[in-house]
Formats: sequence, structure tokens, C-alpha cells
Amino acid sequence: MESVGLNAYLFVGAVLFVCGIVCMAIKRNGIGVLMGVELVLNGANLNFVAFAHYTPLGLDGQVIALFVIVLAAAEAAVALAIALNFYNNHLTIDVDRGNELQG
Amino acid sequence: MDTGTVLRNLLTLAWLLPLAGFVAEIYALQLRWSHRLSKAPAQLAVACIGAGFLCSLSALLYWGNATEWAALKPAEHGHHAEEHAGAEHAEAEMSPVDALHPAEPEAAADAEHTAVAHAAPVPKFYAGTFYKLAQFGPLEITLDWYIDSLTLVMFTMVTFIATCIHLFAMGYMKDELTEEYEDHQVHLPGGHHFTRPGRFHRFFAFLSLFCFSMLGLVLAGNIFQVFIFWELVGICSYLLIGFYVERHSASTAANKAFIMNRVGDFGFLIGLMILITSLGTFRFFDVENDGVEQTGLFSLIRGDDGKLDVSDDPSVTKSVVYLRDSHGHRLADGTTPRTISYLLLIAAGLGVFAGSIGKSAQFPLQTWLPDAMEGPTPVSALVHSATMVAAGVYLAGRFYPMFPPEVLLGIAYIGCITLFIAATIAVVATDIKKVLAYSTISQLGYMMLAIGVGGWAAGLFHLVTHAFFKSLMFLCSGSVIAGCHHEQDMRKMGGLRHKMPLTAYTMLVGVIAIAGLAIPGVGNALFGQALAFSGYHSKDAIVASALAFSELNPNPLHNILFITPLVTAGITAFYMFRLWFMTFAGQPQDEHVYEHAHENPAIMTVPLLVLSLLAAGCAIGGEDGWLYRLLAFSETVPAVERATSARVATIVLPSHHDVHDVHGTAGGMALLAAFAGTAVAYLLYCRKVVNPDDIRRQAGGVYDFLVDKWRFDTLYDVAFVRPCHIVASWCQGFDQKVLDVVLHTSAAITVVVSKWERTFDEGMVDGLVNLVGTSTTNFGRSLRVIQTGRLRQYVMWIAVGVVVLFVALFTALPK
Amino acid sequence: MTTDMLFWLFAALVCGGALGVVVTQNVVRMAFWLILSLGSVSALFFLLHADFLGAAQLLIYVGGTVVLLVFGVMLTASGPYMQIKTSAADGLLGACVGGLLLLVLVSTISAMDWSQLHPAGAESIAFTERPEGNTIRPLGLAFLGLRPDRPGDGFSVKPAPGYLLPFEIVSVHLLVVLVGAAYLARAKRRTHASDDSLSA
Amino acid sequence: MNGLFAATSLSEFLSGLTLPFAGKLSPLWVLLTAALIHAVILINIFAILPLFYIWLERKVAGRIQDRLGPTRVGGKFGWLQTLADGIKLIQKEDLAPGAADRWIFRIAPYLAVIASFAAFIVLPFADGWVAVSLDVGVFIILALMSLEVLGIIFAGYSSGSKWALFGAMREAAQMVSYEIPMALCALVPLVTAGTLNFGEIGRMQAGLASNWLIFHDPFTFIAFFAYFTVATASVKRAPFDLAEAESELVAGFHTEYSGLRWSFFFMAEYASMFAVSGIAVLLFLGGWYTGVDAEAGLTSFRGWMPNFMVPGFTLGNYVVNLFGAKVFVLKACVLVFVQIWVRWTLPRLRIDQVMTTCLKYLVPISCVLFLGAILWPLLLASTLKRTTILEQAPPLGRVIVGDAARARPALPVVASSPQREAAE
Repeated sequence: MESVGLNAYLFVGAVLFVCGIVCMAIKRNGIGVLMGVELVLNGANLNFVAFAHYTPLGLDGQVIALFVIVLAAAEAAVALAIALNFYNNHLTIDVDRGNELQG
Repeated sequence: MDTGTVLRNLLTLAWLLPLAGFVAEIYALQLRWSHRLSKAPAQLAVACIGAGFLCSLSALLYWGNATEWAALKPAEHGHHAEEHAGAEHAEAEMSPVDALHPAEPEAAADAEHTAVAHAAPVPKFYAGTFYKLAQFGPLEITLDWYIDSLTLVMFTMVTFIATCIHLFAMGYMKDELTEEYEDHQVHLPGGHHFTRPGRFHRFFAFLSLFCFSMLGLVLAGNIFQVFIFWELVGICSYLLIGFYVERHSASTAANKAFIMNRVGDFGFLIGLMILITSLGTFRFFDVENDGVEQTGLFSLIRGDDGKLDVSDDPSVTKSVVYLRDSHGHRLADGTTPRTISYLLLIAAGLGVFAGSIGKSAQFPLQTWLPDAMEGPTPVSALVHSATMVAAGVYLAGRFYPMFPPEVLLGIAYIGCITLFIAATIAVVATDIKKVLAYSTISQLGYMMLAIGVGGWAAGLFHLVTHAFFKSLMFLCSGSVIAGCHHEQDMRKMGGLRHKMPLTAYTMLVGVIAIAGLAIPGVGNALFGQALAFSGYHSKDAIVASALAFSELNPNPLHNILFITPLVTAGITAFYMFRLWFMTFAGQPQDEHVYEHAHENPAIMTVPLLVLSLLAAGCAIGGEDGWLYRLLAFSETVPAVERATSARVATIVLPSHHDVHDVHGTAGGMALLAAFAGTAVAYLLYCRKVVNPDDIRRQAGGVYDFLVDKWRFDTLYDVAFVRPCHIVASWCQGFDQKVLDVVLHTSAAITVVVSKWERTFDEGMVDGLVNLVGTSTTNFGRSLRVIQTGRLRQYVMWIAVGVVVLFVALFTALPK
Repeated sequence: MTTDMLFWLFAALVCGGALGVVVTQNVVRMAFWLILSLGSVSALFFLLHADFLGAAQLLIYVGGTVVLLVFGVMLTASGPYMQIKTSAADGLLGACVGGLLLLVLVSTISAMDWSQLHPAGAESIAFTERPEGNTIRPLGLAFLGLRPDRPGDGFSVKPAPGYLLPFEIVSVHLLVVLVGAAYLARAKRRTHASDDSLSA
Repeated sequence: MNGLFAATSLSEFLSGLTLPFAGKLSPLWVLLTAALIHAVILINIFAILPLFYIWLERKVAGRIQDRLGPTRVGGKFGWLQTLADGIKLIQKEDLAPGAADRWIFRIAPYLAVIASFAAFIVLPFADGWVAVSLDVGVFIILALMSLEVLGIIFAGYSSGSKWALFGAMREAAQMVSYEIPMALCALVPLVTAGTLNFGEIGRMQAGLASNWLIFHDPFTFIAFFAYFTVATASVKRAPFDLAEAESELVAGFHTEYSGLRWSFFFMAEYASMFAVSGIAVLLFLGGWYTGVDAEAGLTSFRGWMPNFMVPGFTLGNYVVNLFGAKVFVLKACVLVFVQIWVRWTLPRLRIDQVMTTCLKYLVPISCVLFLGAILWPLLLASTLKRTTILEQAPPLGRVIVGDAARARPALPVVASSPQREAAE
């Protein structure tokens, strides 16, 4: 019997998630924000796989995690393209400078 | 493949090729495959119709070989004269039952008529269905095909003449091969002529479409299909007459032709409705569907023995015709026998014949055909003399088994009246094409007369011969017109044979053919027949039929049916030679025209030569010749029936035997009349024994009456056009005084109401909407301040929002 | 025991890496921490008997996405070892909100009795005591709609709807996204833009 | 629990060995010991192979350039030359430039070495001789080898030097691009084999050389050469060694490195060369089998002397596997030799030519090969009524789920397996 249960994985996932959110919230560097997004996605993924292992969710959890990984790759490509565009337009990657859409 | 399939395939190919040509020619210019100056459309059209001719000819030959030319064997009709005993079996052979299963001639041979000793019976016809277009209850709209010797001859004739005329037209229409065609007959204000791009390709596209329609009409296997193609040739005729649409006369003529035909087609439609309501089918022939025999029109009316099965009731209104199947058994719905009222049958026959009247320009709808000469001359040659107008005769011939004797009598009288009226008008006409047009009407009258008096084969015989010599003459006239720079008035011509000998002498062949001249003695010695061109033989047959008819029917009135064609034969000879003498013989009347006249290039003269050969020789042998026998092979029943009907009028139709008996007499009299007419024409117009102008002055009233075309146009103007105008002006008054007032009043009321409504809209509705809009805008403005555009702040808000949401949920949810 | 030990090791690496990402100011070092964190997540996947996912995580995330990010760093660096510092106030706020969020999440996780999710019984054994590691074939079958991890419908006659269509959609999506990214990131002609702005 | 360390033979051996102490040693310690032994073996392989290859490279380069290469150290062939170099490098001062980001600068070589070394974990040297036998073996080895680029990028970036940065950027672009055709080319034999497990793939190719996957169909044949080209590029060997093009970039990403850290990059490179060659051998060239069906005799030898010294340890099996491992390493070394040969024969490409070769030629070619490999079995199925041309290849259904108890004989998903054909 394993002593490490679902809860432990969920805690790790929660830490990842929160770190990602905080990273997104405090990093002024656009690439840093992207890293925060990756952390958030990984936190969610970890939860999915943990649920897949410990509950009747079964392979569904793994399949969804797989989709998340693939989509995260796509997201990273687009986000990087956006970051490059941002850099082209603002000559910096500081996301605080991109506030032209303020009300 | 059995014979029927082969024939069907060949004829279908011949039929559809012109359609393909039409499509290509119509789209060639749009799709930029071709350009306006290209002769390719004409070459394509010639190729299509030429290939069609080859198909048709091979079909004819194939059919002949497959039947071992049974049709040409003299056993059919020639023996009739000598051998009365042969009558029964000949009759039996001609009954349609032999052809009930055209695909299985052996089965037919095993049928009850095996008593026929000499040979396995040859199927009369081959028929079948291409496919079913639609079905409305029991009514099937199908595309059928019906091939007998008449179809084959018609196909060959039509495609051959059409090929010749296409070739001729390539030369005749070459003026159109230009970007700027100046139409000298359309005058614009300021003394200019109308100028337009040439329409060479369009002309040939229309010709191709016409060929397709005409062949479809001939191939059709049911009366509805006939109607469809009937209308298609009508629209082609309309398009071709109105080819020079900018000319007022041309567009008017096209309209006239179209409207006149609609009158006839109205009758046709009525006939169709009667047939479908009473008989329930449009098909000519019997078919088997899943083992159930669907009896066609011919079997329904004529059964297996070719006789009408009329009830004994003497009263016309009560007598009925019993419908029978192909074995002669009466059909019944349960115990009630299926019948059609005799009067209805007459009405249906008259209705269908009304269609023929319109298309073949018979009295009283004959006036459109002369006007149709506004079209280009090749069109007149193809459409308005040789083929389309003959379609009326073809229909009457094809529908022959459906006509009760009373209708036939009507047909005879209509033909008789027409042929005389048209011939008399032709005498005074001066436009070279108009003369030919009236001559066409007159000859069509002859054909109708022949069918009406029971000379079915004679009528169709004349149809074919006429097609050859009349198309020849029209092409000759076209050649003259082209050579004289579009001068059509014969009074300005004369002596042209020196300038255009080929045209002149080929024309002479046509004139002799139509006049019916012959050299009896020489011919009798050589061929057993008078030495004569085709027209003599066919007209001879018609006059003989008419004579036999009038002899068999004691009513003296019916003598008109013989005397009129006889007299008119003379008149025909007169006006045709008058035409030839005025045009080609004598002295030039107009130096200007004569100076510039010239023979045409080979592409126009070669068709003339080819056609003149056929016009001269196609009927060799007369009633023992191959053409007549081919046609007579398809003859359906009543010719030998000696239909005696006394329900409306007492009529006895002559048998072949009767006709043969009077053949010599009739032929002699007709020849005499023809020579008389020729002699008069020679004296008046060549020798100038009497100045024709003097005669004109002497008989001024008659002359004016004839020049006014028997005042038919005036009559129609008074009887139909003006009353229409009067009624229309009444209607206009009603519209203006009543309907318009009502409408204007209601409009005014609506305006007033709308004004009120506008006030309401602007005040109340818009006010409310604007209120919502402005308040939303203001609220949005106040919300704008929290939209900082800073990404990180948003993320922070999301996180805070999640926390707040969770906390709220946890506190709010019951434990 | 081994697994527990490994779990705690890798969990610590995951959390440490994530925290490293948060607190580091240098982007490249952040990337390093990210690699550490994500690589350890992959190890956790292996511990969770999701070997295919673990490999995919390594290949796509660590080998692909993070390389992309580092690329981004290099392409957008305006100077060597660029640092865009987070203000202390921001950091503090982030820490507070993050702490609150973590608190909420942890309390939620703790409050839930997860054992309810798999009621005791014969069927629950199927997914807990499954042979370890080799998930690639079951995963492939699951894509086709066959579920060997579910005793009831593992090889039932009628397969359940699988993930094949979503998978195809995702692959097409990936292609579209890559084309779009290439379009977005293409080199633009600045001269034209400046001309426009001048004329405007 | 065995999923993590599934080295059957070694753990069996250890379990047998510890039998006398049953109860005293927990399975945890058994496993840890097994892992340790594995690690030691692999690290030694990992360390010795580069030594040999660097010597080989020098000798081959020398011969190709018509000279002798190292001759003195260690005797006739200078076979101790590399060792001597190593000792020299260890003694060197560990320098870091002033402009460097020192922390990353120091870590980067380890990252590269770890990535390269990790690949050996799943690489089987003989039937069963593998540290971790994973069902996703091929997949994870590709994943692990792709991590090497991170170390290189970090090295280049943190050096604070233009040359190093450019080299790293080139290297990153090159490796990321070449991963795609590499994976696709590796997929071609995988599609044929129907498994990602190196062990199963290897066992399929037993017997004559005609059973090797390279000769399986035209697509695998072409795929081998494509794979070898791509593999050469992905371990940044000439003619694709743009990252360290000395004529342009001094020495590329490792310009600023010296001493042991510098040598780590080379260890990683040569180990990677062996790894990709090993993959090629396993996927295409029959793995640890000789190709002359020597195994037919050897298989019966496997059961020789069971429970030799310890229960569970069969000496015959061990000897046979040892032979297989020699065959495997020999094949891989031949491929490495070819790589060295190519390096000293072909001139270096330009960077744009390298990228063009990958994106415009190798990617489409590998895509076509992949498609062809997929369609080939359909062609076979329609002509030979079999899904695979290999008689030895296991039908798909047999190993579908690890749990044998749940596997049912007739699987609905296997449409045309031989059994099914026969059943019908």
C-alpha cells in the first residue's frame, strides 16, 4: 500500500498552479509570463494524471493531459510569435508597456 | 444487337449531333473558342448535319438489308391491282399487330398470322422508350422512339437537304462574317444604315437547333413528344424569321408566324387533352410493362384489324368507339367497356389537325408563311418549304389512324381550299420568294388533300418530292438574290440565264418538276412510266386519289376535290413558268441589276446541282418506284379499309385498287392541265403575245383581290385585331377610371396613417431605444477606468476573483 | 517506500523549480528553473505510471517548449543578461494573493474525501492495480475507443467513442497554429510602416 | 514498482543473490543496489566509449589525411593518447569569463552530459540487458537526446561571448529542426514493428539478415539512410557541425570553456554518436543479432548451467547475452566509424544549407517514407494476406495490454491479423 496518495499529488499541482499564477502576475518580462502559463498548465496536467491513476477517470485523464501538452506547445508557439511582435513594436518585452488598449 | 437497337442508335446519333453542334456554336463565341470572323461554326454545323445524314442513310440501308428490302418487293401494292385475292393477306400484314413485339420478329411470326404464306412478316416499325421523364398518376411522360420506313425516309431527306442548305448558306451568309455588318434595309434617322456585328455563328447555331428539333419531331414515339418538338421547331422558325431582327418587317413577320402557330397549337393542345382524358396514353405503339400490355393510341382506336369498332347506335352524339387492345379484344374497366365518344374522337382529330393547319400554313392560317420569307433564303429553303412546314403534313400522316373519316373529309376540304387560294395568289406575286412561298402553301394543300381523300402514301410521296424540288428552287432563288445583290423583284430581272446559267437550268429542273410536265410516250416505252421529273409522279398520285374518291362518293360536291387540284395543276405550271421566264428568259428589265448579276461560287452552286439531280430523279418509277414503295410500306390501315361512315357525312375512302383504276385518266388530265398552264405562261411571258399588264388592267378587281391575298389579312384585322384593340381600350378605361382611383385613394390613406406612425415612432419608440443606448454608454464610460490595459493586473484580478469566489462559496454553502 | 522517496524527491524539485521561476529575476535562470520543474513533473508522471505522458512531457515541454522560450529570450533581449525587475510592491502583492490562493486550494483539497471517488469493490481494483508503466497500448486503444482500463467496457463488442476525432482536430489545430505563428513572427518591413506613419 | 527498474536479468540475479539473507534486506535495497550497479556500468561505458572514439577519430583523421595520427602514448597505436589528454584536461584551471553568467555557465556542461547519458538508460545492449525496459523506449530516448540542446544553449548564452551565443543559436535551431525528421525516420521501422519497446523490436529481427528491418520494405531501407543523415546532423557532427565552426565562430558555444567542463561537451558528443548509432542498429540493423542466424544454436545454449552460483542466474543466458552485446557494440562502432569517416571527407555546409537540407528535403522525404511505411502493410495485406512481411513479428493483439489475464483472444481492433484470417 502506498502512503503517498492523491492528496500529495494535488498539493504539488496546487503549488505549481499558484506559482504559475504568481509568475504571470508579477513578471514584467513577457517571456516570464509565458513561463507562468506553462507552470499553470503543468499544475493542471499533474492533477489530471493523478486523477487518472487514483480514480476511475482512468485513461481519460492521461488523454486529456496529452491534449493539454500538445495544445500547450501550440500556445507556446503563438505566444512566442506574439512576444516577438510585441518586441518589434515596442522595442522591449516589458508587458507593462503594452497598455494601449486601456479604457 | 437487333435491328431496332441499331436503327435507334444510328438515328439517335443523327438526332443529337446537331444539338451538340448547337451548344458548341452558341458557346463558342462566349467562351472565346472562336471569333466572330471564323467560319468554324458553319463547318461544325455542316459536319454535324452531314454526319447525321450519313447515320440516317446507313440506318435506311441497314433497315433495308435487315428486311431484305421487303418494302421494295412489288407484292405489297403492285399485286393489288392484278390479284384481288392478295388483298386479305396484305391487309393482315399491314396491321400493327405484327409489330407489337418489334424486338422479337420470330415471336411475331408465330402469332396468329402464320397463314401468310410467302415470307416471315417484316416488322412494320420499331419502337421503344429512351426514358421516362415524369409520371403523373397513370399519365407517363416519356421519350419514345418510333421508327418505320417513313421515319427513315424523313430522316434521310431532312438531313440530306439540310446538309445541302448548310453548305449553300456558308456561301450565302458570308456577308455576316464581319465585325460591322451594315443592314441596308434598316434606315436610321440621318440617312444612315444600321450597323451591327455579324451573326454568322448565330445563324448556324439556330440552323443546328432547328435540325435537332425537326429530327426529334420525326423520331418521336408519342404525341406529347411530338408536341414538344413541334414547339421547338416553332421557336426555331421564330428565331430564323426574325434573324434580321432590326428590320421591322422581319420582327413583325416572326411575331406573326409565332402567333398564328399558337392558334393552331391551341387546337393541338385541346386534342392532346381529349386524348389523355379519354385514352390515358400518348404513345403511338404498344409496350409491355412488367408483363402488362399498355396499349398505344393506334391499337386502342384501330385494334388489330384497322377498323373502328363503332357502336351500332345511329345517333352521332350517342355512338361510341370501343377501345381495343392489340389483339382486337375490347378493353374494359371491370364490366364496363372502355369507350370514347365518336364526337370526341372527331374533336381530337380536328384539334390535332388544327396544329397541322398552323404549322403547314393551311387555310385559314396560311398568311404567316409568305411573310416568313423575311428570313434569309437558306432558312426559307430549309424551314419554310422543305421540312418544318411539311411537319404538319407529317403529323397528319403519322396520326392518320386516329382520324375518323369525317375528319379526313375536313382535311381534304381544307387542303383543297388552301391549294387553290395559294395558287391564285402566286399568279400575281412579283417577289420571287413570295411566289415560291405561295407555291409551297399550295403544294402543302395538295398533300393534305391527298391524306384527306385516303391517298396517304401519295400525300407523303409528294411531301418528299416537294421537299427536294422546292428546296432546290428556293436555293436557286437565293442564288439569284445573292447574284443580284439582294434584289427580289422579278420585274427587275430577266435574261439572267446568260449571267448565271447553272442557277437558271437547275431552277428549270425544279420548275418542270413542280409543274408536273412529262413526256408520256417515250417514258412508257422505256420505263413503263411517263418520262418525268419527280413532281409529276407525286402529283399524279394525288390527283388519282382525288378522282377515285370523288367517283366513289356520289355526292356531287365532292367533285370539287378532284376538279380543284386539276385546275390548280395548270395554275401551278403557269405561275412557275411565269417565274422562270420573268427571271431567266427574255430581255433584261433593269440594266443596273443585269450588269451586276453574277454566278455564285461553287459552294452555292454544287448543292443546287446535287439537289436538282434528286429533284429530277428521286421519284423514278412513280408508284412502282422505290420511294413510293418505301413510304407505302408504312401505310397504316384505313387506306384499304374503305371506311364507310355515315355518322356525320357519307364517306367512302378509295382503296389502292380504286386509285389504280383511275390512275391513267387522272394522270392524263393533270398532264394536260400542266401543259396548258405552261403554254399560257410561255405565250404571255416569253413570247409576249399579250402584254400581261393589259390583262391586269382588264381584270382589275380580281387582280387587286389576288394581290391583297384574298383580303385575308384585312379580314383578320377587322375580325380579330380591331375588336381586340377596342376591348383593350375598354379595359384601359376601366383600369384608369376604377382601379386606379381605388389604388390612389388607398395610397393616400396609407400616407396619412404613416405620418401619424412616424410621429409615434420618433417620439416613443426611438426615445425608449435612445434612452437604453445612452444609459448603456454612460455606464460603459464609468466602467472604463478599471480597464487599465495592464496584463499583470488582469491576472491578479483573476486570481483575486478566484479566491473571492471560493471563499464566498465556502461560506455560503451549507456545511 | 522507494516510490514514496522518489515522490518526495521529485515533488520537492517540482516545487523548488516553480518557486525558483517565481523568485528569479534573470529570464535565463528562470528558464533553467522551469526545466528543472517540468522535468520533475515528467518524473512524477512516471511515478503515476503514465510513461508515455512522461516521455511526451520531456520531448514536447522540456525539449520543445522551453527551447522555444529560451529562443524568445534571446530574440527579445535588448542587452546582455537582461533583467526587468519586479517591484517589491508587486512581489508582495503577488505573494499575498498567491498565498491566499494556495490556502484556498489546499483547504479545498484537504476538505475533500477523495476515497469516495473510488468506492470499494471489485471494479476499483482494475485501475489501482493495473500493470505499471506500459500505458502506450492502452492509450492507443483509448484513442480508438477501446477502454482496457475499464472492466465493464474494456473489450465490449461496441467500442465507445474514442479520442480519434479530437486528436485529428488537435493535429490540424497545431498545423494552423504553427502557420499562424510563422505569419505573426515573420520579419516585417519597418521602412514601409514608418513611411505610413510619416505620411499619416 | 518494477516499472521504474525493469532490468530483469540483473534484478533477478540480485534477488537470487540475496535469497540467503531473505527478510534482512528489503526489496528496496535490492532495487537500489541494482540501480547502482546499472549506473556504474553505464557510466563506465559512457566514459570509456568517448575515450575510444576520440582516439579512433584521431587515427581515422590521420589516415584520411595521409598521416599517422597519435603513435606514441601507450605503445604502437598511441592508444593511451586520449587518456593522457583527459588527465591533462582535469589538471587545467577551471576558467569562467568575467562577462559570464557564472552560475549557468557552470551548470550547462552537466546538463548536456546528463541528457546524453540519460539516453543510455533505455538502450538495450542485448536481449534483456537494459537498465530500464520501457514500452516507450524509442520515444523517451528521442526525448532525452533532445534535451542536450538545452545545455548547449545555456552554455552559449551564459558565456557572455558573441561567438558562443551565435554558435548556441545555430545549434539550437539545427537541433530543434532535425528532431522532426529524426523522429519521423525512426517512426518508419516503428510502424513496421508495431511497438516502441527496444527489446521487442530487437527480438523481431532475430535470424537471418533478411529479417532486419532495413530490409523489410523499400521505405525502411531508404529511411535508414535518411535517419543516419539526420542523426549525424542532430549530434552536430560534420558536415553539420555549424555550432563549432572554427573558421567562423572560433569554437562555437564552447569557446569560453576549458578543462574538464570543456571535455564534458565532447563526452556528450561522442556518447550521443554512440547512442544514435545504437538506435540505428536497433531499429534497422538487427540489434544484437549477427544476421547469420547464429542465435539458432545459441538459443538452446541459453538454458546451460541454470542457477549457477546463485539461484535465478543462468550462466548460458549470460554468455549468450554477452555475445549479443559485443555484436551490438560492434555494429554501433561501425556506424560511428562511418560518421567519423564522413566528417573527414565532406566539407562543412553553410548554415542556410543545413537548414534547407532539413526543412526542404529531409522533412518531406521522411514524411513520404512515413506515409509509404503506413501504406505498405495495406499493400501486403491485399497481396500476401498478412499485416507484416516478418514471420517473427508478433501479431498486434498479443501484447496489447500488459495484463495478460484481461487480454482476450479475438480483439475487435485487429482487423487482419493472421489468426483472424484463419478463423474466418
